[in-house]
Amino acid sequence: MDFLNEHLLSIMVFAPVVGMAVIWLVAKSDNVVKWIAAVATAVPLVLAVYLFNTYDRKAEVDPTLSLSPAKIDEVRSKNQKAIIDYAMKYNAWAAEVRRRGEDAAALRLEGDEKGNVVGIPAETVRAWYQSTASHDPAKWDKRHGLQFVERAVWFNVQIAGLSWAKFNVEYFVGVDGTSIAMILLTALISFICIFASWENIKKHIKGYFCMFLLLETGMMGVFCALDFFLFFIFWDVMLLPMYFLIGVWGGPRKEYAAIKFFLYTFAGGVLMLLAMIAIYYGSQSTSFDPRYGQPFFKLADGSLVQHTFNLMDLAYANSWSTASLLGMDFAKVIWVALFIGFAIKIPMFPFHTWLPDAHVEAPTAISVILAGILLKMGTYGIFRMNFPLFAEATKWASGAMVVFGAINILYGAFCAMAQKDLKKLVAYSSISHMGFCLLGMAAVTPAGMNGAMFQMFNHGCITAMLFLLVGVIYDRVHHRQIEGFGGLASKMPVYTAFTGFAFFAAMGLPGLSGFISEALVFLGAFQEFQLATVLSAIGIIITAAYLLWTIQRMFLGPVTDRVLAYEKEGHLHEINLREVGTLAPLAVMVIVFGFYPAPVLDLFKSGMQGLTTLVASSTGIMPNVVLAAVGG
Amino acid sequence: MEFLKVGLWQYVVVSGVLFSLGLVCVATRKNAIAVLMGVELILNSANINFIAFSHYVSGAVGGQVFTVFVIILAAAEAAIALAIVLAIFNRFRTIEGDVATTLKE
Amino acid sequence: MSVSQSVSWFFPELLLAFGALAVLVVDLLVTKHRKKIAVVIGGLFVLLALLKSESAASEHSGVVALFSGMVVLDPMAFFFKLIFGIAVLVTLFFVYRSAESPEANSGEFVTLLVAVTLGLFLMGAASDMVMMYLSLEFVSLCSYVMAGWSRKDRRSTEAALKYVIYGGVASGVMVYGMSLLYGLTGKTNLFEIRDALAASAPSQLALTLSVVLIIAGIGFKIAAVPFHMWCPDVYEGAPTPVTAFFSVGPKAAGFAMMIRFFYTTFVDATSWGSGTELVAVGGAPWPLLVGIIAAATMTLGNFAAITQNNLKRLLAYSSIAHAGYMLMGIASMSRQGVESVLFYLGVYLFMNLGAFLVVIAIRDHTEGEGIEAYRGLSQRQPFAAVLMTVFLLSLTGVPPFAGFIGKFYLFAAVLAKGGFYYYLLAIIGILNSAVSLFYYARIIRAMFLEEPVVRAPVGLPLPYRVALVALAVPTVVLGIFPPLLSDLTQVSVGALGVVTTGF
Amino acid sequence: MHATSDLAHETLRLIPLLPLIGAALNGFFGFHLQRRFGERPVGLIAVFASLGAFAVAVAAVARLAGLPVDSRSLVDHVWTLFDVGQYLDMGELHVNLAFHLDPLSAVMVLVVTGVGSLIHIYSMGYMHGDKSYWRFFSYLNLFMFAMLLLVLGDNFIVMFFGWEGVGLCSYLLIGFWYSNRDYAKAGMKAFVVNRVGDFGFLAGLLTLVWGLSDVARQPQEKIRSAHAAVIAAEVRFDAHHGVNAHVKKKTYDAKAITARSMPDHRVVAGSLAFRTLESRKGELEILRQRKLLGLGFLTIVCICFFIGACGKSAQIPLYTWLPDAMAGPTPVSALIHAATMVTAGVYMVARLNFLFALSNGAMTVVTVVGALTALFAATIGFFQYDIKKVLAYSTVSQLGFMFMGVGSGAFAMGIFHLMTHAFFKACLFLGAGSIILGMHHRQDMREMGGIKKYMKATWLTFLVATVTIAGIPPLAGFASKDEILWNLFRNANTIVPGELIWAIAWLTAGCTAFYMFRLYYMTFTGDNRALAASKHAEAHGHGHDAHDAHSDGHHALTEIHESPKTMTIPLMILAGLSLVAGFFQMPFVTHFFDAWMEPVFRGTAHLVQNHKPYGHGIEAGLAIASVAIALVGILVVARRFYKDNASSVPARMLANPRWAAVHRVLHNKYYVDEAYDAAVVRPTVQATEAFARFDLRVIDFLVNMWSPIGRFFAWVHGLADKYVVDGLVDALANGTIAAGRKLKTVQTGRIQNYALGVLVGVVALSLALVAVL
Repeated sequence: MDFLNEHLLSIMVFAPVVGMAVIWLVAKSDNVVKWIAAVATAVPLVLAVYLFNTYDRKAEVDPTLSLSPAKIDEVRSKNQKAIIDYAMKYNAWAAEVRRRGEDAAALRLEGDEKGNVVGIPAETVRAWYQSTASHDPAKWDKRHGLQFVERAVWFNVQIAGLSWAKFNVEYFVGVDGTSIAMILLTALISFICIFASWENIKKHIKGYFCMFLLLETGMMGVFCALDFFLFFIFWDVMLLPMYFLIGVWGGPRKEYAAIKFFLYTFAGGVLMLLAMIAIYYGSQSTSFDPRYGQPFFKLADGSLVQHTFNLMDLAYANSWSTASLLGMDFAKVIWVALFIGFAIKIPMFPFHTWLPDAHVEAPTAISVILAGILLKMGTYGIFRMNFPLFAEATKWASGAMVVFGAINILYGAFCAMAQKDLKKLVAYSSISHMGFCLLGMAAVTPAGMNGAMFQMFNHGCITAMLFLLVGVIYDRVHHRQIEGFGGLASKMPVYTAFTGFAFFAAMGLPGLSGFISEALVFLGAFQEFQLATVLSAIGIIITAAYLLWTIQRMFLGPVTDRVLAYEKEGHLHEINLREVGTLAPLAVMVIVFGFYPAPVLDLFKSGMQGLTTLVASSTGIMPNVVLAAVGG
Repeated sequence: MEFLKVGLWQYVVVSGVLFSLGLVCVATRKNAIAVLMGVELILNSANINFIAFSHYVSGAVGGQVFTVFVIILAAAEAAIALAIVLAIFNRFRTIEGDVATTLKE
Repeated sequence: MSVSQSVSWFFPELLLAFGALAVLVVDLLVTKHRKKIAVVIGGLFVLLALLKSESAASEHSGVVALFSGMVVLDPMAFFFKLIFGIAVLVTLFFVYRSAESPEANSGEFVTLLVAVTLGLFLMGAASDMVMMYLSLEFVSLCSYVMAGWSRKDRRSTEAALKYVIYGGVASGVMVYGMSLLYGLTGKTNLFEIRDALAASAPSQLALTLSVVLIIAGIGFKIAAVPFHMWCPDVYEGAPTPVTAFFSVGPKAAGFAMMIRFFYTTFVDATSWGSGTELVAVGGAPWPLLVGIIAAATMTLGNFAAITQNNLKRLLAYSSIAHAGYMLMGIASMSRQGVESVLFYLGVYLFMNLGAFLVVIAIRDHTEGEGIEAYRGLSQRQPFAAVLMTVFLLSLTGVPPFAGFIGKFYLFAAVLAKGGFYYYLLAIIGILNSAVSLFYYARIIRAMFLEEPVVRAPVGLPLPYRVALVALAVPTVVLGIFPPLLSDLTQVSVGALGVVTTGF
Repeated sequence: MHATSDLAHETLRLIPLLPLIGAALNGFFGFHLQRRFGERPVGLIAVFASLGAFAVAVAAVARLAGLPVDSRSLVDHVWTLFDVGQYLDMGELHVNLAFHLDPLSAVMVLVVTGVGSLIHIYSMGYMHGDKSYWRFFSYLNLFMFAMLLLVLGDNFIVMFFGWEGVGLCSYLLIGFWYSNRDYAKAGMKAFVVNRVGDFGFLAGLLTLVWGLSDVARQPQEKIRSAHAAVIAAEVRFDAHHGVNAHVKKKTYDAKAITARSMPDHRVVAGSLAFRTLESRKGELEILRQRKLLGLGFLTIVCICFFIGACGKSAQIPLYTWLPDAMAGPTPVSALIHAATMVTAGVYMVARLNFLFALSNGAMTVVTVVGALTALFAATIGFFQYDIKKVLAYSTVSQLGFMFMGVGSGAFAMGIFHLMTHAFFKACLFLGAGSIILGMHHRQDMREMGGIKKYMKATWLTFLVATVTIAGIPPLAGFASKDEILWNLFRNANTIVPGELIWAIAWLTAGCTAFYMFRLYYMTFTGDNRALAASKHAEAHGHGHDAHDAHSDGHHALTEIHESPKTMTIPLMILAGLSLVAGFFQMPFVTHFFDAWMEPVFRGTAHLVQNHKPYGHGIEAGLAIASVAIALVGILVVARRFYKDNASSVPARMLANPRWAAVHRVLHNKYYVDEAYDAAVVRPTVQATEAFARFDLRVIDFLVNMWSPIGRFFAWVHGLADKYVVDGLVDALANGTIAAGRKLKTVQTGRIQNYALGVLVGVVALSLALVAVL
């Protein structure tokens, strides 16, 4: 059990890829392939549920540990001015030695012992160490809202001649509340999607499930990774399986859709890569070691490094060494680059056009994954990177984010209303709903951010249901044109009930989970951005209109001749048990969290606390409790 | 009469002119053999430089050694190049019509 | 170090020289249908030379200058020897297996290949302009012949002609540049030149001119724009195993030479060991020049590759583009830049040879190099299709493959340097790698998404499979655990520029 | 003030829970139950769920009534819905799933569960034979659940749960017979129009929370002093006016109150509970003084909320859905679209009295909209033929009355009218349902007539209800309507003079009597026309079947029968309630209802200025006037229709072109639906199509254009590759061949110009080199 607890996340992340290997190497018959895939996705699901239950929601987060770097600097400098003075003297001496041509590496080693020689009393150094101990960057744990942390140095490349300026990447996974919600969603939807693909995938079954499992590993990894490099690797690992899943098993225009998806996402990834490297070199620890004469980060194995990819370090123990980039504010430039990278995934207007195509062409299960999980990565990335790393830039850009959020909501809704293809309609509705996430997070109020996170989770469940339902009817009659149906309610009442339920959930009907998140988003966003929020709220009218209109056209009214013809041809059988089985868990979650959202909302608290404090403190609003704790 | 006194710069000018001529030759000739001759000009302009600099600047024999190697390699290169030219001539002579455009896609 | 002492460090090269002759002799002795024994013997000698270099490298930890500073024995030279050795061994394997291989004269061909290995070894270690020129010409001359090996194939002959003409001009221009540099400093040894430059700054114009001309010569070897024009034609025209070799061996040697030339001649020796930024010497604006060439090279390479339908030609252009990426690392004028180039070369070796191996395998079976031969390959030969995908994705720079780490290091090096010029360079590079996706993805799409023209399965003999896996494993493993290679590159760069004069 | 004395009462949650269980049982198992055991268990589950809720409610209200007047407040906290931002001073938000029973919600709960139970019982008879019997009862119970959430909700969010939930059930029940396209469309219309209202609700809520959280950041002292000022005003008012003389006077110590009732704003800052909001007098006072968009801050908030109320309660301009909603089964019309759901807006305004009372502007809007709607809908009711449509417009009109009541500050009277209306309108609707069933699903009054003879019980109860709604004393309708009229007349709250609004309301009362008695006469007196027509058709053979088109293909009517007991008993109970309910609050006689409600509206008493110095004499005069105009209305109808009830409209009237035009306009409901269609629906659809086109043709085009651009570059480079690079090489090769053939050595190529450039450059460089060396 200890082993499980210590390596829970790793097992979860890599179980699918192990399943993939087993399938590739062992499985001969299609059924075996499917069952192995089911098991490989069941493992993360079980673990995710375990995680969801065992995550300590009550863990106290130390408010001082999530201070903005500027604040830390301020406090530190007050106490440690003397130490830094000494350190500067030491540096001057070291430079002198270097000028005399002695070996620099040897010098540093000597420096360790010769601390006293250059005028730093040993007591001072010891005192200084103690003062940094409370903020030991090597330990990221519950006090920062992180649990189930696994951390090891992955590689630590030494740059020649500079023995301590290392190029380091850590295998650093851990979860806070946001990640757990997303992990649970990922595990559940992946598991469901195995069964949604059970009968629909007819060619290259082995390849399909291999790709599917690889995709799941990528998704899980993204939500667990706390090292930017690791994050990026997982992010790009998803790209390929998705490309094939759309491109091989997709609909008639699958090549176009697959390439479009691939290029869009790759372009986003490229921006992120640039930003990531810039972040790495811009990072500068707030911890200072007089022996080295430079600020340092501490790796998992205790070695000290100058720069880091560690997201927690970057967020909470870092002050950017560069103020400007090409004459522009460093933080803002990087913020925008990261944001665009993530916005493509959300997808945010005007980067959204890959989505309808990808959805329409992708097989049902893949549409579900796309909408249910992949889109969330965009917003998750913004939460995980943009917010904590560049709190001030976030505040600076929040106006623009809100505008884009409002545009997404309205634009998506209007476009959805005009769609003739049911799947495209649902795709556009996704765009609209993801706008709520943007809107909520942009406000940087607790309500807005909680709402945005909860919306990510809820939209994952709801939209997954919608796409599954589209798949159900498509499997029967092999088209999705809304006009091709009419009066289905009389012929497929259970299917109608499920669709109606999902549609109302998408509408944000109170009592279903979408409402809580939308309400929180509105409440949070309105505090800061009144006009945009009110305009966005018009979206709820349009949403109701297009969803009800769709129900009206497809299900209500007299049974049309075409539907009768389908029935005569024997296509129109009622939704079967397997399909109900894929829908029911999601429906239950939608209802339960609609009335009792606490289990999920409580998750966000610990993570959100640090984040909100960080962003808020960067804007000058310093909560009293925090001020008291740092003695400011 | 100062300019008649042969010094470094005369060598350099000669070599520069030779180099330029070599380049022109390389650039303008369509005939492979003529191009190779251009290359020879370039190499020899370098040789002049080496020898001149060896004498005027360095004082050591490094440049002259370099020149010897250049001459040797020029010969080797010429041999191989001519063999290839010959091969191409042998190959294409028998073919009527458009020639040597195989590689154009 | 005296000549006799030097010779004792020179065993690998001597082994190669002997090996070339031995192959020739053996080829004369054996009967016609056992010619392949020459390949084996050649391979053995190359392997021996490699092992010998390894023991030599482990025997001395620092830097040894041989033959009055003509060549140096340092970790970087060893690193490159490793690359050349692997490249040649793989090429020998291609020659052994490929239907395209020059059967009739395989002994002579192997002789050439072993000889060219010697040239490459020297290129990687040359620290004197004389040796630079000699080794470069050595490699070039052998290459011309290899390119035109298939005398019956008009394309091959044509390629040889183009190669020899461009090569001749380029080396001529380089020699002229060297003569100017010699004139400015009075030295031919790179270390001495550096010291001379440090002692008194020469005329910037003349120095720049000489640098430009020398870049032309080296740029020809690595097919940098605008000295790349021979490349696509030669790659397409030459026999595929030769192309595969050209795309890796001489290119890597060109980079070795470039690194050594710029980073010993124009970088302050003390700054190498000091732990600070590298300090320039002489003041030639070579980082700018190399950077511009890098940008042009990758842009041209990528855009030209988009329209190609012949896979060999496509890979030729892609190799131009990759040269561009690597030049970026050189332009960064930092240890990290050099290290990233070395790393990339190491990775590039595997992924590019892998891609070529698939091309050879497919060509053997279908006689096709065009993209239509790859349509539906996933159904006809899934193994090759999957591995080809791995190689192509690695070339694109998609994680978790090694190509991604390589590119990451390159971009990181450039961005770490900072400043408008380097940011611009990095952005151009990033955009280019996005563009490269177009044509690599096209192949992947053809293999997986399109229906095959012919449905018959494509056979893939076991040795091919083994070789492909052998190339794919590093491509994946280095992506997941780069220190395996980067530890080596770090050591290689560490000693660069350490040697001072006084041999 | 009440916040301090809340009592926990955990049975409150049972009130909504029982119907929810009923709905779930029928929803999941009803189909099988009905198939295996018939309708009875299905119906009984629903009825008992509803009755159970009623019983629990009665018990809870009894407990409430047993408490001292000032502490009549029961709270049931179930669990926390969301609780965000407690770690920051700003923007915190704490919302519970909690129920609150006070005198106001007690009335509502009793009405909802009581009338609801009766209608459940009635439905067992009415829906007999429907194959989706189980679905109907499931929906009906679900509605009860949602409605109870609405009225019991302790805060905005729980109220909104119910608010939307009843909307959903309304949608489901209007489209209950979904295979009829028009019915389904009516449901959709109801939902979408309600969504417009919800948008208003949401906007109001957001603005309010924004304002409050902003004010919460103000210095404590400022809020404290504002709070003290309000309390002082309340105390002054109670000391000097004491209008509600029947309420026991209390002596207030202003300072003590200030100290006691000043809430810690940090604790309650983010609560959306009505109780806590009400107690934040200081913040509200500061907000009242603020401006937003040139209007009072709270005026904006209240108008937004009122838009929500308009949607739910079918007021201008969002009333159009309600008449269409008559597509649903008649019990639904009675329960949802007359007695309960549509009154939710009135309830909300009353519930938010502490906000509305702070803004005269908003009060004016509420009153004026109510008045206009009342008159407008009443006039439309004049010439409708569908019996349910007439009742629907009547409902709209009566809702207008209620809004006039709450708008004029007589919150208790608005709620009183809500209650009495629930009784008599439910009775009317159920009566209409009984008639429709008796007439074999005929709804057109032109086919009816003479039903008095066939359906005694229905006739009698219907008559009672009709008289009640017409406002004849001492029935309930008179009592509640007269209280509203009187309060309108003397109110000084609204910017528009109260007397003017009274006049409108008074006119409307006459109209009400007119159209209701028109309905009564057309339906109950004379001979039955459908029966006659079918007899006629029978006599003349089958050739005239086509003539029967207006009966929608029903079989010819052969007999009219009285409805079963399950239907008539509820009718009788409701009629009885209509008779007696007025005595809760009869002008000049009893003031029980007012007294019961007093604690709820006490906080706003000093703000509501319905105290123009009119004496009891005027009050009596007005009462007489309102009875008089009702009688006039009845007499007009009686003259026209008593004998000649066959013609829908007096023929003489149609003969006059001017009257004919009026008739046409009224019969077509002022063409509002058509106008909406042209002004809102079609433009919206067109806009969506425009957006979709934009997406496809502009955004996607821009994206796809990158591909040709890339290809163009590649193509350009390809050309360069072909003509420059290859050209060079080809020229070489060509030249070599030519040399081999002709042994001519001199040939110049076409790349000379390029070469010349190189030459010039190199020479220049060489010379420069020489110069510097």
